[in-house]
Amino acid sequence: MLIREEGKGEYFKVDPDGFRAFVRENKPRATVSKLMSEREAVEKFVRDGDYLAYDCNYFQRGPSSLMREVIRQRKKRLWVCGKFTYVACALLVEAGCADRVDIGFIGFGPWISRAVREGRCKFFEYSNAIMTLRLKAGAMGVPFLPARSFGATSGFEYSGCKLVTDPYTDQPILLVPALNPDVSLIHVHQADEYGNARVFGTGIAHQECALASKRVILSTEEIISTDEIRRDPGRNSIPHFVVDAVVHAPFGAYPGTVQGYYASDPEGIIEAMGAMFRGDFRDYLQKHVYSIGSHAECLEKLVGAQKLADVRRRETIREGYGI
Amino acid sequence: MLIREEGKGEYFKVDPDGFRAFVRENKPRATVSKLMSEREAVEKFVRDGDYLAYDCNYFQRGPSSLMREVIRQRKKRLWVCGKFTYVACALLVEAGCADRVDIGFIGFGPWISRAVREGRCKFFEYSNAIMTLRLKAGAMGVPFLPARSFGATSGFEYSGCKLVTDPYTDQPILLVPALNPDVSLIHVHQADEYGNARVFGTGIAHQECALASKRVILSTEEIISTDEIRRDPGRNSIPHFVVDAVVHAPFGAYPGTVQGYYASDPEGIIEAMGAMFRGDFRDYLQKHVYSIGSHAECLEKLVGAQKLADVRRRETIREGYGI
Amino acid sequence: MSTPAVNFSEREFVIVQVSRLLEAKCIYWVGGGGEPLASVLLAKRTRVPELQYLTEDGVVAPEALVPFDPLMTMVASRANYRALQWGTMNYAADIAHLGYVDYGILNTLQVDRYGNINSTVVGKYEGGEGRRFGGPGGADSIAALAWRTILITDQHKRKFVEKVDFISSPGFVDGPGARQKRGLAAGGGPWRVYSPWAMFGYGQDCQLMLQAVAPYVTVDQVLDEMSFKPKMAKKIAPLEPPTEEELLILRTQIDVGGQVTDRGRWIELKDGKYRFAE
Amino acid sequence: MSTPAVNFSEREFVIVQVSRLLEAKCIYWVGGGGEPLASVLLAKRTRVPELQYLTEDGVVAPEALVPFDPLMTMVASRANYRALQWGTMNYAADIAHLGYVDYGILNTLQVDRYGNINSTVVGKYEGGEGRRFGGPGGADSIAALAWRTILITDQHKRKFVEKVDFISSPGFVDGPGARQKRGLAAGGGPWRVYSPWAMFGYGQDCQLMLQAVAPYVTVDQVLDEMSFKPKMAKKIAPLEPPTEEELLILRTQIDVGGQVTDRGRWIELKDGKYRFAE
Repeated sequence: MLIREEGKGEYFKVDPDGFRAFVRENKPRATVSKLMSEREAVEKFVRDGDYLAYDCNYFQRGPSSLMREVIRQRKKRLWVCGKFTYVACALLVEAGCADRVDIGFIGFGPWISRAVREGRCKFFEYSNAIMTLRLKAGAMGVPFLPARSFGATSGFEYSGCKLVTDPYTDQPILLVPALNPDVSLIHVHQADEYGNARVFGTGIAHQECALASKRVILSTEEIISTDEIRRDPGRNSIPHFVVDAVVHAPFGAYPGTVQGYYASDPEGIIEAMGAMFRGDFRDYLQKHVYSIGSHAECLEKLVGAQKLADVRRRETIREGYGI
Repeated sequence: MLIREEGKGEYFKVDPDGFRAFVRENKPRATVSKLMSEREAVEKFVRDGDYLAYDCNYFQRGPSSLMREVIRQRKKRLWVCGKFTYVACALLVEAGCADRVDIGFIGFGPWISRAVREGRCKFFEYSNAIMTLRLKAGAMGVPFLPARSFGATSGFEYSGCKLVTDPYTDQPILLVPALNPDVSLIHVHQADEYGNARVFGTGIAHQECALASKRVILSTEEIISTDEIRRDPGRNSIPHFVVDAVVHAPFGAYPGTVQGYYASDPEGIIEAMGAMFRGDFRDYLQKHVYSIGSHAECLEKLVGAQKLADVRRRETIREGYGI
Repeated sequence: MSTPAVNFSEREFVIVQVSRLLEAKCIYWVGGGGEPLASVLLAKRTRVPELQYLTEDGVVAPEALVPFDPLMTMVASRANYRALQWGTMNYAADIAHLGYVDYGILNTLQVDRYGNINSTVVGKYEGGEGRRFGGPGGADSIAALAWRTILITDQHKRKFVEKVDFISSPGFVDGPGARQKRGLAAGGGPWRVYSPWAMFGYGQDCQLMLQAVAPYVTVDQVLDEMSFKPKMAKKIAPLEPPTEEELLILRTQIDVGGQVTDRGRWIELKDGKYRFAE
Repeated sequence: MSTPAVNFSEREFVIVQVSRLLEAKCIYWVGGGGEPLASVLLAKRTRVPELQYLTEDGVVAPEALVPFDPLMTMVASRANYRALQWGTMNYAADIAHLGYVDYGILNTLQVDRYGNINSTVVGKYEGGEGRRFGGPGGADSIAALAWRTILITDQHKRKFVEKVDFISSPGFVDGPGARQKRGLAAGGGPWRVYSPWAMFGYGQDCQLMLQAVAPYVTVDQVLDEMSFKPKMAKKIAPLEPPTEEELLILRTQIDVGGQVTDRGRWIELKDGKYRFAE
């Protein structure tokens, strides 16, 4: 199984044994309540220099309130998993929180080239599915997984992937390096206080992200009882023992949607996208992050009861969302 | 990524490109009804010499009625995926249908050594999880997957696995060859006539098995409408386009259980296990397979309404089974 | 029931062209939004209601409720309504690895002679000097794993280039056999490129070939808006204009706000001929 | 509340011993049925109701409804009742790969000096001359991936052998470092072996070490039922007998039909001493 070619991109260290040792020492197996505020969760579990992943994005069932908290706490030198995303990476880089991004798809605009030229951020090239495959490798506790895509791209050269000879078919095959983020932020529909959680509808890689990460902060629309969790175990995709913090965050994906719960707020989305295309997030960050103390305050002062009722009302589809 | 050691066991050919070509030519994408009798399904889709997989086993949500039909049709030279199983492999080998078995766990007894000595069957050594990982590789369309078990066993030497040097950590790591069975038999709780299917409760590898196989025969407790399938898409784990035949088989796992639907029949289980430990399946096969024309006849003549009502009644747990 | 339209945009034209290719017996993997998804939704509402498609978030064959809120083409309840299955991104990739995706439908920034796709950078990659875009997203997997890809782009010199500045998603790379040498599956690759002015295919040599043009442009106009000279089919066919029925559905049901279609120039039918409106 | 039992079987003894080790702050992966599962269920019903375990079919932390029908220890509704999650076999393996499984509990046919487990063949493997058994099942994954394994077997010369005829599931293979050389994760490996007569641990040299014996046998009796001489702990401790309370729960709630426990010899308390019943 010879290595034929290797990307020259720096990649987050592959260390399955280190992950196991971390789990053994640090992850509580017992069912203990992990309910806490977003401030406490981010203070405790997001550290400067961390590799940070989030599931979905700022507009689609993403941990938007947690992202704003990360920015509010002015975390530094984050390395971010930038797949399937519109504005989240731009926000994190422009706010000075992130200086490395692995790209699947990120919302573009003048900010990227500027960040590169000014040396504020490095970008490494993958694709959406290759990034979720890296998380899957991380979630399986193995150092790599094979795939039959990406080998024929320019991105390969700027990635951590390798092209090897498959010992079974003697053909070239791509390997992707496992990704085990230091911390991940995941927004879910329902969780109990221990972190047993449910996501309804389609998803990007919530289970992979939760299993692969050393520390996991969940925000959840609803806190449900463990009794309810046990009533329908087939609905549960995240087990409590991988979770470190559970933040009760109704409308936590705002301005985005949570399938079956509420629609997106087009105004809020246009506001964020507009900032990105202008290449200037200062006003956006000031208004939505720095001048606000918490997600609850954001809902109260910026969004308002009327709009919250409106996004709920506009989400007319309930079928399949367990409600 | 040097090969350090290789098992010397024969293994079913790894050929992801061949699988793709087969799918392109042979799998119908359109939603066409695939409802048929077990006889027709097995006649059409199980061929002498096939690699055959089944999900679960003869006692636990397995395709027991389909297995009996395979034996009834006296299929020959099957190579069987023998994981997590009590009597199924014994039945298939002793009935003269199978001559190769990949072992995870199979119900043992005098029959195995006799079959080896008489040259009637070859056994190749894996473990349950390694066999389901092989199916997962097959279901991902890749030639192999890595794992951090099995390398330190004697079974490794009699398997198709390889120990290579991981190019990311420089440590030894096991590769398992992908398994793409020619045909698989899967028993599910609910399916529509096209093959969109639901399984409730825990499972072994129903989704992997369905995706990995060239031909798939589903038997199902219930036929439900596609409308119902579309009402709760998060419950569906098998998509129609991987399925070739849908057999309506209430009590299709008999004498086994289907979680949430009916309990096992301890008498039926003891009868089969007894035959295995005695090493003589002749009476069992005569009574349960050869003297009976169909699953419906089996239920009617051998099992009877009373016992069927009884196994249903004894399955008191409904929570979580979508009913 | 099939009245040639008298007035339509370039985007509407291309969406209609692609929608007419789509068949019930195939499975499509559709890039996230824009013209590809509009083409699929139009086909479902005109000719093939049973059409099945996947998107990156692992939705299988939904019966989407249009129109969508801005950007809400995935992980959103109207887009994923009444699917046969709700999966995840890795699940979509598995299905495609297995060969179940007949066609991928994509749009792009740049395409080259060998059908390679650039959605990463125009200009030099290193040093941040080029103009940077968002990356391949799901397109790399689609371009690698679907049996055939249908690409949609605009007809501009800067979009049809001899060699893309960066291969974000693979076409035929640099010729026959190149995909497999880089680890991709056998078979597969580019099949059609549609612009609002023309339709291209590929020859045995894996090179782009002009096959048809829109009724409001000439072959020379198309070639003028390319940075290289493509191969030419023996006979350049005309592309049929949209019908009023197709446009009505597209405008009133699918792209109500005009987010997708309301760009590019407008075409009108005047004196029996299609031409750009003034 | 803790009355030493006056009458119990060898199997009951060993199940009770193992059940007493189990803690709420750990996750256990339990082999399919038999003594391992009985030990876990007993611990849940005596000391640690919140005990969490997995089985091969991907069930996470069920609140099983005992007793079970024969063989119905997995993919069965009573065994999987009110779990925190229902998964699959590959899911269980993922959880274990990640290091979340503190202990695996297994039984076996044969164990050797280095804790290797044979459940495949007694005698020669090739040619079908040996007596063949069912294979590793899930035990290989458990033995490879749990941080520590607890093994249960009977005290017989043919079960404690210098070198197993076939390594179905790995112990320390042939000494320190051997697991990693064969692709297994760092750390992990055998921790305890329980027979109805004795408890063994392992030293730094990865070799089996006798640590404690049952009150109804002597050290010499134990050694007589081994094909090799194990290392000896400095002090051989006594194993505490079951209590009446433990046995009552085991007999009336868990193994009602005696399928698991009603094998092996019986022990009785007579004249203040435990001994084999006649």
